[in-house]
Amino acid sequence: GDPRIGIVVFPGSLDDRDAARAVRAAGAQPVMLWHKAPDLLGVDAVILPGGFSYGDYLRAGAIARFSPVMEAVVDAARRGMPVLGICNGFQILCEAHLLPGALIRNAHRHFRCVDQPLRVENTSTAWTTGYTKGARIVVPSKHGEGRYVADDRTLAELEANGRVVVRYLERNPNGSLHDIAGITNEAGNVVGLMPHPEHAIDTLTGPSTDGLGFFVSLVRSMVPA
Amino acid sequence: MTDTVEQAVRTADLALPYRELGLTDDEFARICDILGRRPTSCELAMYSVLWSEHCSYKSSRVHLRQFAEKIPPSASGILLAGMGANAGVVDVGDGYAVTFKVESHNHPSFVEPYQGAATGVGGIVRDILAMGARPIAVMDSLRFGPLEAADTSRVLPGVVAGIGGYGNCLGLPNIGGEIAFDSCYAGNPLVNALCVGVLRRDAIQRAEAVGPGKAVVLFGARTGRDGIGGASVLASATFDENASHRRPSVQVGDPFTEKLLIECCLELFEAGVVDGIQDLGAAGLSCATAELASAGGAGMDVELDAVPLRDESLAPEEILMSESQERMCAIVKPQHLPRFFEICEKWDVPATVIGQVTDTGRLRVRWHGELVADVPPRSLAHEGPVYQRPMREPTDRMTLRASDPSTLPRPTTPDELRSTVLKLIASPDLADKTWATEQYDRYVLGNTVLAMPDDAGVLRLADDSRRGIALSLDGNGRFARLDPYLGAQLALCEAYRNVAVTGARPLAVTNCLNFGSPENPEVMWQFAEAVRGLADACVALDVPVTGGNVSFYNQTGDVPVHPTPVVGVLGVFDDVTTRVPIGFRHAGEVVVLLGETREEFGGSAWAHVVHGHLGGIPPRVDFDAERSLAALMNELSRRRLISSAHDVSDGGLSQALVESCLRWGQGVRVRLHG
Amino acid sequence: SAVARVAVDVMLKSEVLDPQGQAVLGAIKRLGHSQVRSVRQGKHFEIELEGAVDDDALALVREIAATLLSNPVIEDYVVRVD
Amino acid sequence: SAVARVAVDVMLKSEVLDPQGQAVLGAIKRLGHSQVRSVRQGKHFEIELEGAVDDDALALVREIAATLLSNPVIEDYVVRVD
Repeated sequence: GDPRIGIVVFPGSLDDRDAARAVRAAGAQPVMLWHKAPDLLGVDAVILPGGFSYGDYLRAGAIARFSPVMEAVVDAARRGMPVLGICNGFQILCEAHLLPGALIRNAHRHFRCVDQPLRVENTSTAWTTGYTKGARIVVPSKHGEGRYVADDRTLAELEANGRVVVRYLERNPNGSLHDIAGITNEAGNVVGLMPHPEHAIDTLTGPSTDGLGFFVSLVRSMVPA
Repeated sequence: MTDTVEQAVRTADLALPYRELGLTDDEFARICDILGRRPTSCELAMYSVLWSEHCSYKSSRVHLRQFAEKIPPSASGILLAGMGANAGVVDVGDGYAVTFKVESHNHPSFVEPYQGAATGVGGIVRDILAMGARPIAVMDSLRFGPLEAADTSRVLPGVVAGIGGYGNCLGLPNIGGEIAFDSCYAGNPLVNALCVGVLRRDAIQRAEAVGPGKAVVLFGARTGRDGIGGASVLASATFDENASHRRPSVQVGDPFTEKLLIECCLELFEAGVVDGIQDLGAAGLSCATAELASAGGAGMDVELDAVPLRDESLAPEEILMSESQERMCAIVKPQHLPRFFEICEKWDVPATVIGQVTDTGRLRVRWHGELVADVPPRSLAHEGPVYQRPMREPTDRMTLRASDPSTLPRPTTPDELRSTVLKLIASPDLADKTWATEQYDRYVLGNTVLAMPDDAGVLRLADDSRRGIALSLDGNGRFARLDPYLGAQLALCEAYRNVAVTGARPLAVTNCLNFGSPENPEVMWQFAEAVRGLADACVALDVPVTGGNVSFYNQTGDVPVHPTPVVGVLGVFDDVTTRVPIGFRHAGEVVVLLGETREEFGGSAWAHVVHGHLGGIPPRVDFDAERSLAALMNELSRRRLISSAHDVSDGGLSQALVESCLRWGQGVRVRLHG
Repeated sequence: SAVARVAVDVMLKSEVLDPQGQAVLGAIKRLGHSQVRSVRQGKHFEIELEGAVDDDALALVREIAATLLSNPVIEDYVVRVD
Repeated sequence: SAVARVAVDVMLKSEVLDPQGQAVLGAIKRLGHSQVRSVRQGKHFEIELEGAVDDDALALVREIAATLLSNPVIEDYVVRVD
């Protein structure tokens, strides 16, 4: 049948329904995973959606990282399961050390919601095979703590190994180093990005359909050619 | 030493600080009549806040009746719940109903801008939730003192950050509103927040307690000393030893807890375990229990000891008065309690049975086993004092109207016209507001079709349906200052037109009336005229009022703010893909001006910005023209004959053309005939 | 020249709701540290001034703390020399 | 039973840009206090535990500070007995 993609729901998750809509639009079946259970219900991939998982108190994603479901997500990620962290999800992946660096308060100290131009720079991750390298896409970006920072060694490693998946174009919305909007781990199965591809799947309700590629790429890699 | 009912009978002539709590001698005498004795300190606290202007509408009720008396023809077909409910409910077809309301949080936003605005959003969202609806969007109408005033740089960023901070964390898209500036709002910011929710038309929840034996359940956040105001005077009046540190504190919001409360309530409604529900807003627990018991025509016994507290030192009066946020009160059949608690447990929402519905027709409150309140709930919630306040036309009305703006020097040369246009678009009211609106999440929930800077916020109601709704929130101070009757009508026309311009059919109205002190006869005259104007206009445009809010005492010393009616209009789309945005998109498109242009500068942005003038009479209202324009726009959009449209209001044609160019960076060439 | 280092801690007033502290306490309890009774979260400032840590410097920091670093409506502050 | 009160200050590592601290410094300078050289803003936690302030209590707070209250990638922490 269709691939089953898990969507983790924390108490403060907000874009979980949006992620489910995008998964359905890509032809897969969304499976909502409640944060209190350490069980991924046999899904083929997992999405950590946007939102304020625990009201983003202390640090965005700092508390969600310790919820039972994250133990299962970290194990699955280590075994190669595709994991996509969107906005708050990216923050949680960094807090859980599945991805290097950290997301901190925007340099201009405000929450900002804009239609953000990005360049897709790595098209070999589980979530980006559907894009052409160097493609310019426009996807909503909405967050208050999205400034990506890491030490020089990590930045150099990310750049050298092409692990920057998407980079901000034209206007850097938060002060991220190297205009980094999204990165992947060495194996290419775990991707985290601050912009929201699930909000760019239908021109009636979004700036473009440029975000569909993240979900279609995953589905295509699941369904035998 | 607690002041019990028994104590009240024994010490009949104990002096109570009722004046400090805002009650007049007559009001206090009437309370003694109702009870047949002096009130206990808890009863006095409850009457003082439930009979306040804010809760009882005592100065406005006689005028607000017009909304129920002058009923537009379409009302019976679409109104599923009207004025009395927390928020009106409108049938929008396909089995969907929509509830929407705008409320003010002006005074708290001056004291603590961030928390005042944040708790304003939280409060209106709970009103919508209490109707049984899923909140789906918010809007905000804000008014501040002059942009360059020192205090504005304190209030403005705090309010915008509070609305964004709370709304974004709740996961509710902000789809529109307005920001305006005027010296009269210095010291009196107006923060009006609107929320809209959607529900199945057969799933409306009632705010009533019916059926003796049912449980009264308080759930949500714990109760603290938030926003207690007068009651702490009472608490110290009962000679409590550590009364010294009892300072009334600001209401502080926790959006994360409210998000849990929303999801929890919706699951409780779905499970059918809620027989009645009321949110805890102004006057907290005392208002919720009184309204539930009064609406249900039943009685209620409440045990204050059962209320989960954040601070164990709270006195009974303070527990009844506390305005701690993110709390709801539900009426639950005993056999449904296990399932009720199970759902609350899932969402980590504390829930406690604090009482029972009875058939005594009395609201009885116990503390440490003693009866501290025994009152008829109707006298608290629905039979407060009603005043026919004296009214007098403002003395400056004639001189103001005589100061005719048409004599003001106008631009005659191209350069003068050019500099006038530049001056207008740079003025605070008309300048671009992206710096504020991009602090709000417009995308969450994925159903936002149009938002700022479009004329109305437009939402798709569900993934599998093309039905959509449009909302616009508009107000004006200058027109209403010149003529409150016409000003209120112009506010409605602007919101009505903003909705129609997107192609939606305007359906219903909510309003928030911001005025000075009702004890000022001139303000009371302005208020009565504004209500009369709005009620007449609703009939003329055939859009019923479903509910609203009155905010009095917006003044500095005895100088009131401009009379500021803020009006929200809800419209509906049969097919939301026919919506029409603003903005010139493609070169070669023809620009058509619809409607008649008249020489009308009274209260205009031009007179205000260029000449600092406020005088004359506001523009004429033509309801037939508004209705035919709306019908025309509806048909043009359904036939997809136009690519964009924009209403002409503040700043006139010049501002409309500039905004249409700036939206997508296009230019325009205009020939002005004659 | 000497550099004075002064710290300011700004906390919510005790009766004001502290959602952050509650969220952190909840997480600590879920990690099994049941002996933790309460957590309050506020802001910590480290200020460096020219010159020695004398009364003037402390008075200046106190003024800054009262007007800029804390919101007197809902917060209290404490000044400490590091 | 005795209650131990322990404070934890969490600050951004010095090499990480601290716009909040810079915004506060800018405001202080505009108020004319030129002798203030730098301001850094972080988080202050006040934790209450059952029992006395002994090595175990301090070790527990240190573990909580390292795993939950601070993110070692970007922040340092200091534990202080109040």
